[in-house]
Parts: sequence; C-alpha cells; structure tokens
Amino acid sequence: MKILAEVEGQERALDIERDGERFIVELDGRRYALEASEPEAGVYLLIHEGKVYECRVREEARGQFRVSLRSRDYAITLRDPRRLRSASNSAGGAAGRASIAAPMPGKVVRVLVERGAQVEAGAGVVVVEAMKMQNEMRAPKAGTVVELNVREGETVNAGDVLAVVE
Amino acid sequence: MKILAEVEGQERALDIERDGERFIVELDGRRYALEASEPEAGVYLLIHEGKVYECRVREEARGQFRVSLRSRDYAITLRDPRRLRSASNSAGGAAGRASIAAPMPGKVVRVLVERGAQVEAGAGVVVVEAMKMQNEMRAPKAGTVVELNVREGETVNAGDVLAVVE
Amino acid sequence: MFKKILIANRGEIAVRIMRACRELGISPIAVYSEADRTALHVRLADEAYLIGPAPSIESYLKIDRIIEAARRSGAEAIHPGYGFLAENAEFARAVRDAGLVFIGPRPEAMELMGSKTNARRAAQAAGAPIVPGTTEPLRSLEEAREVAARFGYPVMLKAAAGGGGKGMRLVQSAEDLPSAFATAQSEAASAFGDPQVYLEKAVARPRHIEIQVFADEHGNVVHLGERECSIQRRHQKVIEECPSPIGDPDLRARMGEAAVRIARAAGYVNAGTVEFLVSDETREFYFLEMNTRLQVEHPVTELVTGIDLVREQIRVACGEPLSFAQEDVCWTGHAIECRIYAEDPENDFMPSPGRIAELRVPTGPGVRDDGGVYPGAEVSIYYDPMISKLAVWARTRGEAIDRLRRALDEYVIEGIKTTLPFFRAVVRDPEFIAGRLDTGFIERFNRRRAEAQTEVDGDAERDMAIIAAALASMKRRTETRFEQTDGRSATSAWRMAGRIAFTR
Amino acid sequence: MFKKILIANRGEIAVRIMRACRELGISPIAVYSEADRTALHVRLADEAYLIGPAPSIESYLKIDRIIEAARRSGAEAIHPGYGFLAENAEFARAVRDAGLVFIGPRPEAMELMGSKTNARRAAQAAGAPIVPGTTEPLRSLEEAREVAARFGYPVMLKAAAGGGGKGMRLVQSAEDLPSAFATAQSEAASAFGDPQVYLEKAVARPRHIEIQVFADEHGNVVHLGERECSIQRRHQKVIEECPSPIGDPDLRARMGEAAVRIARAAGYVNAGTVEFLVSDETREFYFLEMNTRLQVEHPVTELVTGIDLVREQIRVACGEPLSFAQEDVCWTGHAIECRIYAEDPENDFMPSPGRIAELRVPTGPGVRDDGGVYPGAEVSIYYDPMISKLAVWARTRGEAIDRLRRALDEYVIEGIKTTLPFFRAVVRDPEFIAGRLDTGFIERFNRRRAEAQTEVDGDAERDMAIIAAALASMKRRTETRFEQTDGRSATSAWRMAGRIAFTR
Repeated sequence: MKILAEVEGQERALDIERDGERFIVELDGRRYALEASEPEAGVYLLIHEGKVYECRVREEARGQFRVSLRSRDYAITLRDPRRLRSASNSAGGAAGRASIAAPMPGKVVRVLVERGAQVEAGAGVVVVEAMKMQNEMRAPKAGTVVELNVREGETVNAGDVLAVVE
Repeated sequence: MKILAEVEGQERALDIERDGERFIVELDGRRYALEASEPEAGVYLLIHEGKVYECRVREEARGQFRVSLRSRDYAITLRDPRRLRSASNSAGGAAGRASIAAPMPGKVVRVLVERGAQVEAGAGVVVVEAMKMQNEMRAPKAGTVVELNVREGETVNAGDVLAVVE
Repeated sequence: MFKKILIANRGEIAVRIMRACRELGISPIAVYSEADRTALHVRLADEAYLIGPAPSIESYLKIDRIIEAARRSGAEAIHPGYGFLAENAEFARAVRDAGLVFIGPRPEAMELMGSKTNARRAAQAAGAPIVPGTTEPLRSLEEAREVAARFGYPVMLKAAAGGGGKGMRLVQSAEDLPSAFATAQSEAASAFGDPQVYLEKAVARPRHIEIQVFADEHGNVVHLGERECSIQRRHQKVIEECPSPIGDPDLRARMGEAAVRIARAAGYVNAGTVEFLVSDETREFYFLEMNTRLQVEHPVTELVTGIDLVREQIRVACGEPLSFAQEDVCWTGHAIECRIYAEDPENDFMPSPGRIAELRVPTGPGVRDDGGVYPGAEVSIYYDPMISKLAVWARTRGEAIDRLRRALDEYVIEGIKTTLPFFRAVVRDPEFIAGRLDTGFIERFNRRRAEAQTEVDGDAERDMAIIAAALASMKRRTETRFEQTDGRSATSAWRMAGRIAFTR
Repeated sequence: MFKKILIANRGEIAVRIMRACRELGISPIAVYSEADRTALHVRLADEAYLIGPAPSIESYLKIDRIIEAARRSGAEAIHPGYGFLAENAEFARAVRDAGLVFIGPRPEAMELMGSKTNARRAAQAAGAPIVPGTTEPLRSLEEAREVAARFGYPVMLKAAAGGGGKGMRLVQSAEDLPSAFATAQSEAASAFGDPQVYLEKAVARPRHIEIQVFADEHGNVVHLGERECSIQRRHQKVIEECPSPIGDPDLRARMGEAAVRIARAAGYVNAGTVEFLVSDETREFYFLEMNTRLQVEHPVTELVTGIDLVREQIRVACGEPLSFAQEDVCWTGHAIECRIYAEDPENDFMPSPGRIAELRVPTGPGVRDDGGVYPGAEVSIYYDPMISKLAVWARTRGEAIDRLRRALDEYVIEGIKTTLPFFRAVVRDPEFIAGRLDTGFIERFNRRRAEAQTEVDGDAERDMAIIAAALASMKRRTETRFEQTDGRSATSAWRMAGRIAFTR
C-alpha cells in the first residue's frame, strides 16, 4: 500500500507490500526487503540485511507518530494519498509577534513587567513555579508587551500564552 | 452489588458498594471500608485501615481469577447470584482410573511400557522431553495400562492424556 | 531493633529507605498525599496513611499529620529521607516529644548546621577554612549591594536555611543583583519557609567536593571519603562520583579530618555531609555547608565502601555503635551516579511532568538503579522532578564510564522528556572522560556540543523510523476494521491478526 | 581490540556478553532461531542473522551457519557463551579455520578436558585427588553393573561429554541401574551428540565447590577463588555463593593451587572452572571435572573480586595479558546468586513454558539481575528454562541473605511458574542461613517444608484477594457495557471510567 510520510520538513513517498515472510518497501526510490515483528505493543523490530533497528512508536494524534530509534527521536506524519489532504497548514506565527507560552503546568509566582512595557530580548517577564523550581520566562525578542494574560498566584497549563511581545 | 466467590473450596458471599471515595465491602459478615485504585492494568491497590494490599489479578477464564498477593496465589471463581449457576460440576475422576497427562508441550522420546502391561505405582511409563530435560512420567497408582495414546517421536501438548492406568 | 519505621517522604528515597527496612526485617510505613495514591512508595509499604492534598505544604510538610500517622501505625521511629522535613529541627523535636526516634542528628546539631550562617561560624571555630562571605543573613538589598561590592563580582546568593540549590543564585554583576536577590528570597521562602539569604565570594572554576561523615551515640565519628559533585545545573548536582577524579588521597585525608572535626564540634550523630569548594589549581578547600541528612548521592559512597548507609542510619538511631571504625573503611574501585530528571535538557532543563508510558531500567554487571516510579506512573508537577538515580561501579574510572555509557544506552523512558540524552552525550565527552570537572562544566559542555553538531548514519535510520510508523499505522487500520466487524472481541482479534501479520 | 563479535548463543548469557561488548565499544552480532525472532538478545544486537528452525540441533548447534553469519557480518571473533557449542572442540577448530578468533580455550585443551574421563586422568597426573570411579567410558550395562558392585551403591552415572547435569543420574541400588543407564545415555546423546557415560562412587553429603581460573597467552594462570554450588536439583545448580560459607581461606588456597596446576597441565587459556567435591567433615577435596567455558554462576565471582570476567575473556582472546596478577585478586564481602527458572517448584521443578505476562525486576543497593527476557516474551519449550539470574552482594553473608530476601520479595514474574517461591522459602530456612549446605540440601529442605506447613495472617489477605477479583470483574463488566454502546472507543472510554471508578 502507498503512504505519504512527512518527516523533518520533507515529504517522502512510501510503498509497503508483504512478500511471504518479509516486507518489501520502496521509499524515495530506495528498496528495502526486511523482516518485521512487534515484540511488545508499540515496539517494531526491523531487520534489514542483518542490521537491527528497534523502533518505539507512539501515535500522538491521528496520523502523527513519534518514533524513537537508538536514542534518536523522529516526528513523522503519515497520510493515505487516496484520502483528502488534511488542511494542516497551521496559522503560523504572525511576523513580529512573539508569544511566551507556559512550558508546563505551574503557578505564576511573579509578574516582572506591566502591559505596554518595553523589554529587551532575554528580559524576565513572568516567573512560573513548577516542581519546586522557579523558572523565569524571558522575552524571546525586544519589543512591547502587548498582551499579559496572567496574574500572580494564578495556575497555568502547559501551552497557555502568558504574554505576547511585539 | 452482590457477588458469590468460591475460593479454596469454600463459597463466600460478597457485597460491594461505593461510598464516595471508598468502597464498602461485606464479606461473610466481615465489613471493610477501603480505598481502592488501579495503578497499573490488573494491579489493584487496596488500603484498609492503613494496611496496604497490592493484588495482581488475572482473569484466566470467564469468571475465573488468579490473584497474587504478597507472593501468595489465590484461585477465585466469581458468580453473579442473579444469573444461573454455572453447571460446573466436572465429570470428575472415574474411580479406579488414573490418567497420566503431559504437564507441558514436548516430545515423547521413549515409551517404557506396552498397552495391557501391569505397572507398580511410581513405575516409569513415558519419557517426555521439553526444554532439553527428559522427564519420566510415572504411574500414579498400581494397575493395568488400559490406554496408551502416544508413540516415540510424537509431540504432545500440555494436558494431553498420554496413558491411563486402571 | 525497631519493628516499624515510618518514612516521612516519597519517591525514590522513600523506596530506598523501605528496602533497607525490609533487609533489616522492619515493617515500612508510608505516608502519602492525594497526588500519590498510586505512587510506588505506597505500593511497596506494609501500611500507608493519607496526610493531605497534593501541595507538600499541606501534606509532606505537615508535622502533626505525620506524627499522627506514626502513632496510628505504632511506628517507633521516623526516617525523614532528604528534602521536605529532613533538615527541620522543629520536626525532629516534635518527633522526640512524641516519644519516637528521629533517624538523624539531634535537633540542636540540625539548628546549628541548618543555618548556613551559623554553620560557617562553627566551621571557622573548628579550624576549617571558609569561603569569604557574610556569616550573618543579609538584612536588605542595600546591604547585599555593599557586601558584594566589597568582595567583588561574581558573588553567590544562598538561602540561609537552604540546600539543594533552592534559593541560590550566581550574580555576575551589580545590575543583576536586585532581581537575583528577590528571586533567591522568594525561592528560599517557598522551599524552606525562611526567606533569609546570605552572600559569598564566588570561587573561580571551583570543584564541589563533599565528605560523608557518620557518627554514633558512643562518640565515634568516622568519615567515608569524598564525593565529587561538580557537575551541576541551577546549582543542583546532576552527576556525582566517588572517589573524585582529582585522585589525591592526601587531600581526602585532610578534608576528611576537617569534616570529622566539624561534626565533633557540632555534637553530630548519624549520617551527615560536609560540603567543600576545592580550587582546582591550588588544591585549597573551603567549608561550604553541612547537610544534616542522608544525601541524594549516597549510593556512590555505598558502592565504593561497601557500607549500606541507610542500614547504618537505622542501627545508629537504635543506639548501636557504628559497625566500622575509621581504619576499616577502604575505597575500592570507582562509582558514578546520574540523576534522571523529568526535564528537557534541550530546553534549559525545563521540568517535563506527565505519564511514564514506558520504562526499561538497565541491569547487569555493576549497575544500580534507585527509582521511584513504574511504567504508567505519573510524574506530578507538585514535587521534585527526579525520578531515578542510575549508578555504576567498576574497578577504574575508565571502566565505570564504559559501564555508564552502556547502561544509559539501555535505559528507556517514554512519555516524558528526561535528562538521559544529556547524560549519553556527557559520557562521550572528552573533557568528562579526562575528569576535568568544575561547576562550570555544563555551560562549557553545552557550548562544545552546539559547535560539534554530529551527524550520523542518518538515512537508513530515518527510513526505518518511517517504515515503523507505517507498520504501526497499518496495524491501527486493521484494528479498526476488526472492531467494526466484531465489536466485542476487538482487542484479542487484532492481537491474533497482529501476530500473523508481523511475527510470522 | 575487536570491532565486532558474534555471540553464538541466546538468552541471558547472550545479553550478558553483549553488555561487555558495549562497554568495550565493540559491536555485538546476534544469531537466532525461528523461535527467537523477537528474543531479547536479537533486540539488543546491532546485527542479527537467522540460522535455522527452533530446535537447537537445527540452529544454535549448526556450526556452518554460525560461521557463515560471522562472515557475512564481518565479525572478527565468536563468543560461544555456555551450553550449545561452548565446549565443542570441533566448533572451536572450525572458528579458527575460518580465520576467526574463538573466545575461549584452544580446541586441544577443550578436547582433553571436555572428555570427563580424559580430564580425570589429566587431573590425576597433575597430582589432584579424584573421586573413585572409572576413567574410561562404560562399554555396556553389564560393565556398569560390575563397576557399581565394585564401588558399592550409591553410584553416580555421568555423561563423558557432558556437564550441567544433563545425562547424570544418581543410582541408589542395583535394580535402578538399567533404567538410569538408558536414560543417562539417551539424555547424553540428545544433549551432547555422544551417548557415552561413566561411573563414579557417590560421595556422602558432599559440598560442590568450584574454582574459577583465568589464563592468558603469556603464561599467566591465576585463580579467582571458589564458588559454593551445593544447592542443586536434578544435579543442576540453583543457588551459588562466593565465598563458600565453609569460610576456610587455607582450603581456598589449596584448591586454588590445585586448579591452577590442572589448568597449566592442560595448556589452558581464557576463563575456566575446575569443579571439586568437598567432604564437609574431612575437608578433603576431589577433582570432578573442568568446565572449559564461562560458567552460569560467574556473577558471584565478579561481585566479590570486582573483575568483569567477560570483559577479561575478550581482552585475553585479543592477545592481551591478564589485567591482574594472583596477588591483586582479593575477595571482598559475600555474593549469592539464584537461578530463576521457568519451572514449578511445587511440582518437582517441572518446566513451565509460556508468555511472561508481567515482569518487575528488583533493583536498589547490592542487587544485580542478569536476565534474558522482557514483559511479554515467550519462554519457549525448545531451550533451557532459565530466564534470569538474581545476584546480591553485601559485606557479610548475613547481610547478603537479608538483601536476597528483600530482592526476591520485590521480584514479580506473572504468567508462568518460576522458582521464585522456592527461593523465598530457602532464604528463610535456618539451615540455609546457618550455611549448612551439601548436595542433598533441597531434598531435606523439602521435607522440612512439608512438615512445617506455616499458616499466616490468612483471613484478611484472602478477603482482600477476593475483593480485588471482584473489582476486576466489575471493571470488566463496565468495559463490556462501554463496548456495546460505543464499539470504536471501547478501551479509552473504559480507561477513563476506570480512573473515575478507582482512583478518585
């Protein structure tokens, strides 16, 4: 069967067929005949020309996989070419705007600037405490703080936009 | 809800109700108020008056559970009393007959007696090899070998009746 | 010997202490917060008592609830572990007042050493050199500014009540002082309930080396040699070794004697650690502070001396004399420990809480893992993100690094980010292999790493990763098909199909 | 140093050797049978080559296929592990003829020592005492009858080519001889391809003690002390210790010298083990046989001497001199190993193949596990049922037993029967704790155990087991209901419901 894969920003065409004991794969013109098994749920053991590749695969969202192989991680998006292309062009970062998002759930212990303040790149904006560590969230660029969405004592979730610098 | 449990040859009546954070259990007149959680699939962590009981539960067949707790194993059969009693009275051992069953899958490497032979209790009947060990299957009682179901070189599965002594 | 011990802690150290209890035939009692109902330390205990909601201030720091749990269980002694109440003299006193044994030093010694500023004065009195700095907490930002100007930048701000890098800030210049002062005070208040901070001159390229001491109630005070703890991020250790790669038995003897002198002066009993800064060039050493508890990194000392420190702690708390004299202690081989944190090393060691989807711990020769989690466990946002300590032992430092590299490569943790990839790079770093360590190691290492940008056999591996994802996707599709045709036995039907499709 | 080594084995020993390869920076190459496509040793290798169907005679014993795999991979050396071809001189010769290095002794020494009857003659010539018995294989049952009558019953039948208890039978009386002779011959033929057996006088209450020797190509021969291996079932060791609880340094020195003399006489190179029977009363010892390979129980020697035997094997095979001299070897503390078999100890140690549903390996201080399986792995009927070796180290034998008890209690293996419950009882047995061991230990232990019939806090535990089963059953019912109403998301819906029902 044919599958389209996007990895590291590039699209690759994949064709997998079973041939008795083996899988025959064509990938961007490269041809692999390999043995595949699944010793544990989510672990794919591939053997190609004697070389062993143990891949741990997690499907993080429909069609979006994270594969780790020899301590390296790959983010892979798969599409069935017969289906409609997913309209996955995200909104993208508005030029000139940079938002500061909470990297993890935690509590805002201090807000270091006010809305409208001018900040240098690297200046502290908000301090978030999680797991007993206080982490100063810094401005990713110089500019004006145009949004400031949190107050001291508030709890925030991972991904919440704390502030926006423009 | 009410459940009937059979364990170690005895039937016990069980009533489990949830009460907010806890489970209230009546078991043969004993009353337990306990905390229960399932940290991993099949692992039930019960805390009763501070005492911790970590139970690993496997359902081996419908309604038949094996529970291990502090290195001890319990075979437990559960029935919903509203349903029909399962007609689980097995055929039982015909008096005077004793069969020799293969305890594991393996290969018959030697048959030591013929059908119709007289054997003493403990006499070797069949030798089965599995995991590189040869195991002599012995007559459980003195008598006549009335059935002999295997030949040398045959492979057998666990539970296969190899011979019957009467 | 005690029959029951309550462990007033969680995570790997609670598990570690329970193991020592089991080995001594003592029944271990756990306490837990609402966030820890299914935590490993609860699962491994004989008894467990809920002591409050998730935030530690409402549970693991609640002295009365912990003592109440000890009473209910009938425990005769309490082991505080490290962190939480381990260095809280009020707790030690409350335990004693409840007629229970506190497994650790007496509250008076904790008070003396617990205040970093008092401790500096005590060490000075015992004849140990100290880093130039204040021996009193700073009263104001103004005072901090003056003192810093007197010693010259860089200076180090430290929590008077603290330890473990909480409330500690390196200040490079006068402009950075106000924000660093505020953060250090606030962190100190939140971590130790005491906002006081003091100031020290920062030593250039210092090694952080500590001496393990042990004292009993019969006047015996012994040192168990040093641990090198120079590799730190945010002033918190991440890799520790015993012995120090500095490899100087004379320095060990001198530091050991100084540590024993300080412990004696403090009337110290049970396990403690005296921390020193050592100048790499001059081999001069300065007293930093004394930790009046078991250290996170105690396993490397155990591996090299063969002495079980927790077992010894319990025996000494029971009134027994030390099971060894100074001349019995010998150091064999080399041990290294890595702290596995739920943190993203690619993103400034930002905490990465979440569910551990997969966990495979290395074993085999010379490998020891002290973990506090299991596959499926949640790493909560409420507590320290350390999930495990991997330690190795071998005859030499070189062989120990070989072993550590192997063990790190075997280690599998999925579902959260961890410091494993960072350690895998460190053990391959020539500076680390050469033993050139100081507290600036990580900063320089990260610079070297960014410059290097190694590229490996990428093509085939990337292709295999894509193929694995495709197989997983094909499997999911089959699974869905089976579910649609036969709802009830979806999983088992798939499993069989999966076996056919993939394993034959 | 080699760049690639092929490991001609499977299971825990293949994994153990791969770990040594990784530590030396050598790429490990696996071979596997059709039954082992998903085995742990394949998963951990850099390369893996299929060498045939499940039965070992068609795969792991196929010399030509293994050498072909080595050629394809470009391996420079082959490590045979133990069992399979490890003591097959023909294999060692074929490896040499293919221009590869065999990691083990020369074929000539293997041939000399591999024949148990030749070995007895050689030991006698080197001045070591031997157990009274034949030095030639028996030609017939008739001859066996005569010889047995001459020595007097009980006698021991042993495979001339054998080891590891295969083809070995204790014969108590003349009537039992014919069936024992046939079974021993047939087992020897199936295990070693050679049906020849010989006969020895059985020593009364013997201890089984062996000496580890190591020799390099430069004429250095060193012994690494003894291992006590008296606890056996079916003449196969199940528990091993270093040092022996007999605690006699003089006996160690005398046996060590005898072992070195025998190794020298055989022109031995690499790791080997000289086995002795020791009379508990007289402290006399008799040469039994020499194993020309790494032993299963090598970890206890590693734990007590600190020397990595597999690392040393590889270095020596590479032509390097031993990394230690006799005077460098010292024995610190005490180590005990338990062999975890997939067997039912309640049913005469009958093999119990199947799928490992759950696996939790103990860790923490002083614990080492050498395993060959993972959760979900199949224990196949085709191979030896040993799945793992649990070893502990501590300062003293008493502390080591404490630690072993703790580790065994932590160990979880579900889905198959194992020897774990047996070991849990052994470490609590007063005779074991007192160190009163001989090869009749298990028989007497089982008798003691049957008489004891301990009953524990049964009621509450049984009730909790019933409640757990009931909760599981309620969960299954909910699961079924969810599946019926919403076929597609059955599992995830349940999981959420399960959380609500059980964790809140």
